[in-house]
Amino acid sequence: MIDKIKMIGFVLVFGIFWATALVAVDTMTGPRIEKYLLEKKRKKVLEALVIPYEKDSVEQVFTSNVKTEQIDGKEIFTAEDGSIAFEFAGPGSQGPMSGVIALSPGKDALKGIAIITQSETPGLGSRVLAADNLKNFRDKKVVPELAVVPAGTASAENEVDAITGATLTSNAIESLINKNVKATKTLIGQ
Amino acid sequence: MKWLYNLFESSKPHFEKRGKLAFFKPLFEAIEFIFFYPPARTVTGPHVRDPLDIKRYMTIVIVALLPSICASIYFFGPRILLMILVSYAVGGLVEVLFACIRKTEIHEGFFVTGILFPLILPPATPLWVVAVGVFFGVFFGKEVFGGTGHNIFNPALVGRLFVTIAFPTILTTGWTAPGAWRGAADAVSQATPMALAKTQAVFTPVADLLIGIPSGSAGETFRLGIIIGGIFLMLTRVSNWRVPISYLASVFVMAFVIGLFGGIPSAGESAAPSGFAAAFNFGLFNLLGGSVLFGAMFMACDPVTSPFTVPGKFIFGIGCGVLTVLIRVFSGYVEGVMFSIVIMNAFTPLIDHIVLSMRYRGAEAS
Amino acid sequence: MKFNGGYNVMLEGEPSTGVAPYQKPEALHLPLYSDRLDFSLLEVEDGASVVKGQVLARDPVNFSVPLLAPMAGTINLKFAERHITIEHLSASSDSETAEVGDVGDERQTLLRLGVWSSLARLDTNRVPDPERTPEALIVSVFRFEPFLPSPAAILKDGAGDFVSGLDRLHKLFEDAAVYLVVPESDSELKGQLAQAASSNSWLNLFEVPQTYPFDHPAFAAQMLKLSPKRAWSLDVQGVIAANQALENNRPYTKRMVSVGGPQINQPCHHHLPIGYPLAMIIDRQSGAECRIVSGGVLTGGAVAPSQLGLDIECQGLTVLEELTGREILAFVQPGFTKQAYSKTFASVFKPLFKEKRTTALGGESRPCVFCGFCEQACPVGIIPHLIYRYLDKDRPEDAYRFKFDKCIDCGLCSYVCVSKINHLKLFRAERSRAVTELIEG
Amino acid sequence: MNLKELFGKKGAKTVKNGIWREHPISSATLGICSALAISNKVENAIAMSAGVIFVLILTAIIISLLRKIIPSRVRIIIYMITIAAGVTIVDLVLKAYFPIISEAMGPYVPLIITNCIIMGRAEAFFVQNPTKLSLLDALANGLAYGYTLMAIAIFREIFAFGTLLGVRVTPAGWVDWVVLAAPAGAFFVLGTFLWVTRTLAGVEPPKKS
Repeated sequence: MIDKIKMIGFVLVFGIFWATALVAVDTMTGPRIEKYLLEKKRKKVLEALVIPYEKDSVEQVFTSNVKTEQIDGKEIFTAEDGSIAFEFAGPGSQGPMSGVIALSPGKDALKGIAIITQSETPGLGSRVLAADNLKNFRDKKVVPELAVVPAGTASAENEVDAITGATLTSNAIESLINKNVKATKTLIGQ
Repeated sequence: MKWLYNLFESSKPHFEKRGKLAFFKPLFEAIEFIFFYPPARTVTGPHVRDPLDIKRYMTIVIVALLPSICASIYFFGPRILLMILVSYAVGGLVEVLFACIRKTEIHEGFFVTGILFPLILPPATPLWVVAVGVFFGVFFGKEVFGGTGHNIFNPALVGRLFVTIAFPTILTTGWTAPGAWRGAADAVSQATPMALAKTQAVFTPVADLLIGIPSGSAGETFRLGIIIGGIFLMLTRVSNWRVPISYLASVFVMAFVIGLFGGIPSAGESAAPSGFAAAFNFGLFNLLGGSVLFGAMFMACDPVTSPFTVPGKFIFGIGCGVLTVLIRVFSGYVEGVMFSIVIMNAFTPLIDHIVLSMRYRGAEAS
Repeated sequence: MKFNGGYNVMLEGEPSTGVAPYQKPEALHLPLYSDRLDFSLLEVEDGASVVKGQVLARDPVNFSVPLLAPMAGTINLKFAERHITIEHLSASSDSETAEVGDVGDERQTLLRLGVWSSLARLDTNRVPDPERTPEALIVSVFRFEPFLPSPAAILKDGAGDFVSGLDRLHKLFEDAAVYLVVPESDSELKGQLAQAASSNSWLNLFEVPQTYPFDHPAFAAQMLKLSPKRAWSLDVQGVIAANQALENNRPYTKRMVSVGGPQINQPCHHHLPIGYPLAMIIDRQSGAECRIVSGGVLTGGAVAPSQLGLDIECQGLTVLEELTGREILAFVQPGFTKQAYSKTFASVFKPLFKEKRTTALGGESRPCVFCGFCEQACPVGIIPHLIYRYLDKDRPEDAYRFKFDKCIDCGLCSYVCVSKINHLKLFRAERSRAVTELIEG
Repeated sequence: MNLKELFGKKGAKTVKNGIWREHPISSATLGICSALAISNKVENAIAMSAGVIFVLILTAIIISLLRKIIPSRVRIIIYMITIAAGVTIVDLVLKAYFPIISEAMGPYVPLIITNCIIMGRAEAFFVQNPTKLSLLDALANGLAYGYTLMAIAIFREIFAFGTLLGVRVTPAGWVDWVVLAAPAGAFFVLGTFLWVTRTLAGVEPPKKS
């Protein structure tokens, strides 16, 4: 009996000691972690809205250029020129994908896209989502729909060139954009 | 041939136990025995033996591949010859090194791997990728398992799989149009029939597929030649007909069923064609398009990596066929032959085990 | 009945059914050993004179079966190791045969006159116990393995003896059923046998395709679902000898022996006494190095150079040339002259022909590649390469789990093997181990 | 310099065993999971090794100090608490100060808890030996884990990204071996590593029953 009490007592003391230590570490690191996560999201929003920022000036650029509002629990970021940005998530070709889509003030064309997470085939599908390639999506019409067409054949205002060998990822991002743009437009009543 | 014989005889002492080159004895013997058979006799009964040996057995496979090899050179230029050369050189090096270190004979299985590997690559594959792939295939696909006869996966497919996931860009863009090497200065890249069907719902006509007009892996485009070679292999009993036939039949049936239920990819807004005729065409396209024929005739039926029991062979073939169509229709990849065969290779011991335990159910250990 | 597998090895030099004239030898050299027997108990002394049918030695392990003197003469034990030589042979008539003791029961007669040692138990292939009785007796009337004596040659003028011999054995073995293994094709002989079978309910014909090894008694026992423990086999000569022993008290000392193979000038049958000098019957074509195989070329054993005369169990001799040369690029030659199990040689375009074979292994030993030829050729439907793998790993219990006990040692799996694996050798070693264990345990 | 002079006879043996003869990865096949996942970049490998070494040392100190008063029935729980706390600290610190590395390592930092090397050494060594020896053992095993991870990571980073610690080391026209960036590629590298080190160290393969 005494053994058992000793045992429980030891575990208790031991646990409390570590719990205290962990709380201390958490208090020390917590604010930094939160700040980092917020900054990361803001960076992506700025990227999608094509607003330039410096490494150290994310917070300042964001607060001075972007207004955040909540519509039905979804965050809509509005830039000064009237263009809006919103987060999206959905299935890619190999796994889930998430990011930020920005629409032009007229809400009929893409302003830009930024990817937060993706799991496309490295070197293949992921090339579609590389920042350089995402530039090709800028200013493309989403009315009636954005279309990804075989490489070298884009001509109309709503067409984007696909990357050879990565057609499936291109198709996935195309349908994600169209779906999310439509949903958001209904949400904001346009 | 007398001079050659004398040459071998005179250089033999160097490779004996005390000789300077004793390490390379397996290589020397392999080369010698290619030209002059070892004077091996039977010791106990049976006192006479069938004249077929592994060397000829493997040679027959290469003979069956000749139409495909010739067609690939015709379509894609002498570059293919270089690819074959690199494949043999690098793969042979691995094989010889292992044999020398292990002090065993050099086994003939590599003759087939070395020629199969370049034939399942896109024709514009850089030579160094061929070298990396065949090195990997022979090393990890065969030698680490203990060499010919002990491997679980088809070495050529292991190599192909490795380069596919290692160099996806190269391996998915190396499709040059057949015959283009003679005209344009730069080889023209062209989407394969399977990619066209999956992304744009464009189905290449059957006649084109048979002759080899659309692009594809080096050895898979001239499908008439593959059919001839495959039938030759089955007739000579080197490949067991059960695997290729059940594979091809199940691909057709599976694609037909999927076609009947409207699984045919469609371009843009227009609804997918449906109905009996469309399903039949979809089945036929799946049977001939891509590398199903090549895979069924030359890769799946590899006796070492497919089940040895008769029902097992059917199960294996049907498994390959079903997986191939499922991967083609429902996955992110346009072609599923390679994956399906490798997956079924992994199931081979299990299939054999189940078939045997059912066949010998009542049997008790004595 | 369905027959799977089997294959006829097409070897040049099949013995004709004619019997070569008998030439009187200088001396007889009787080996004291044979495939199954070992006559370690000598009953004669050096220099003694013997009469025909006298017991020279006995095998103490196998129920004291005797080695009988085929002719009268003088014994010389020193002429050759493990041989009894009979010199100064005198032409003897039947009246001069050894004295017959009291005529015991018929089994003792068969034992004493040297017939019993021709019987074999199907499960162990050993000489059966004279105290026991089989449920069935299987007699194979045809042999497809190259080259064993053709029953047609033996039965040319002994068909009557054969049928009455069967009748006597049937009665001796307390109404045991007798099965005759005969080929499917019709022949005069088969007609006679069918007639005998129709009038005797105990006599059954078992028809098989004319393919090796469907003539094997153990195969017949399996197909007929007879217990191999209770079935015995006897060859055609043994049946005739049994009849003559029981009817005329004649000792079984002369055999019909076939001599064939690519190296023999005139392949034919010989009717010879045991111990007949081998040198006198092997009429070779050339001086090339040769191997003499006793029994069929698939299952028989090579005759040692030290063996001088016919041993007691020898049925046929096949002479093969030993391989000496080295073939150049054999694996890419079309192969119009090579008979093969697979269809990988151009000879498939030619009608069947008999090939002049040597003892060539035909390739190099390699690991199994699971080509499946052994399974296709196997007549009893087992998977030889699987069983080989287990036996090679010294796991016999697994081999028996996959029906190794059905194997009849026909040797076809080893014959067709692409990787030149000798399954037969390992299978036989395991079987003899199992038999020894059975007897000792 | 001599190991024996430095650490004494027992200490030298402990260090040698940990670093080479009883190498935790190649001889005991422990810690494979993280070795496969976190060896794609040298940067990550360093962070992971540092994390593991930190937790190992922490565990070694605490367990060996308390080894005489830990009730044997709850010792596993005690190990767990110690390891888990150490890992949480590492995780939080990484998240706060090295967020990019933390993201690259994903769930594998919390999974250090299940790294069998730590648990294994705690049970096999720390709980039975004085603090000084335990510290040496922890260091040796941590180093062994670290250099293995580094060796694999150097190979993988060069081939899979063409860089070393983020600096481009490959010639122009280099094509990345994408497969080596994925855990599947790590299997091949780790397998070959095990094969080579086991052959060199003379580790016998387990006998078949």
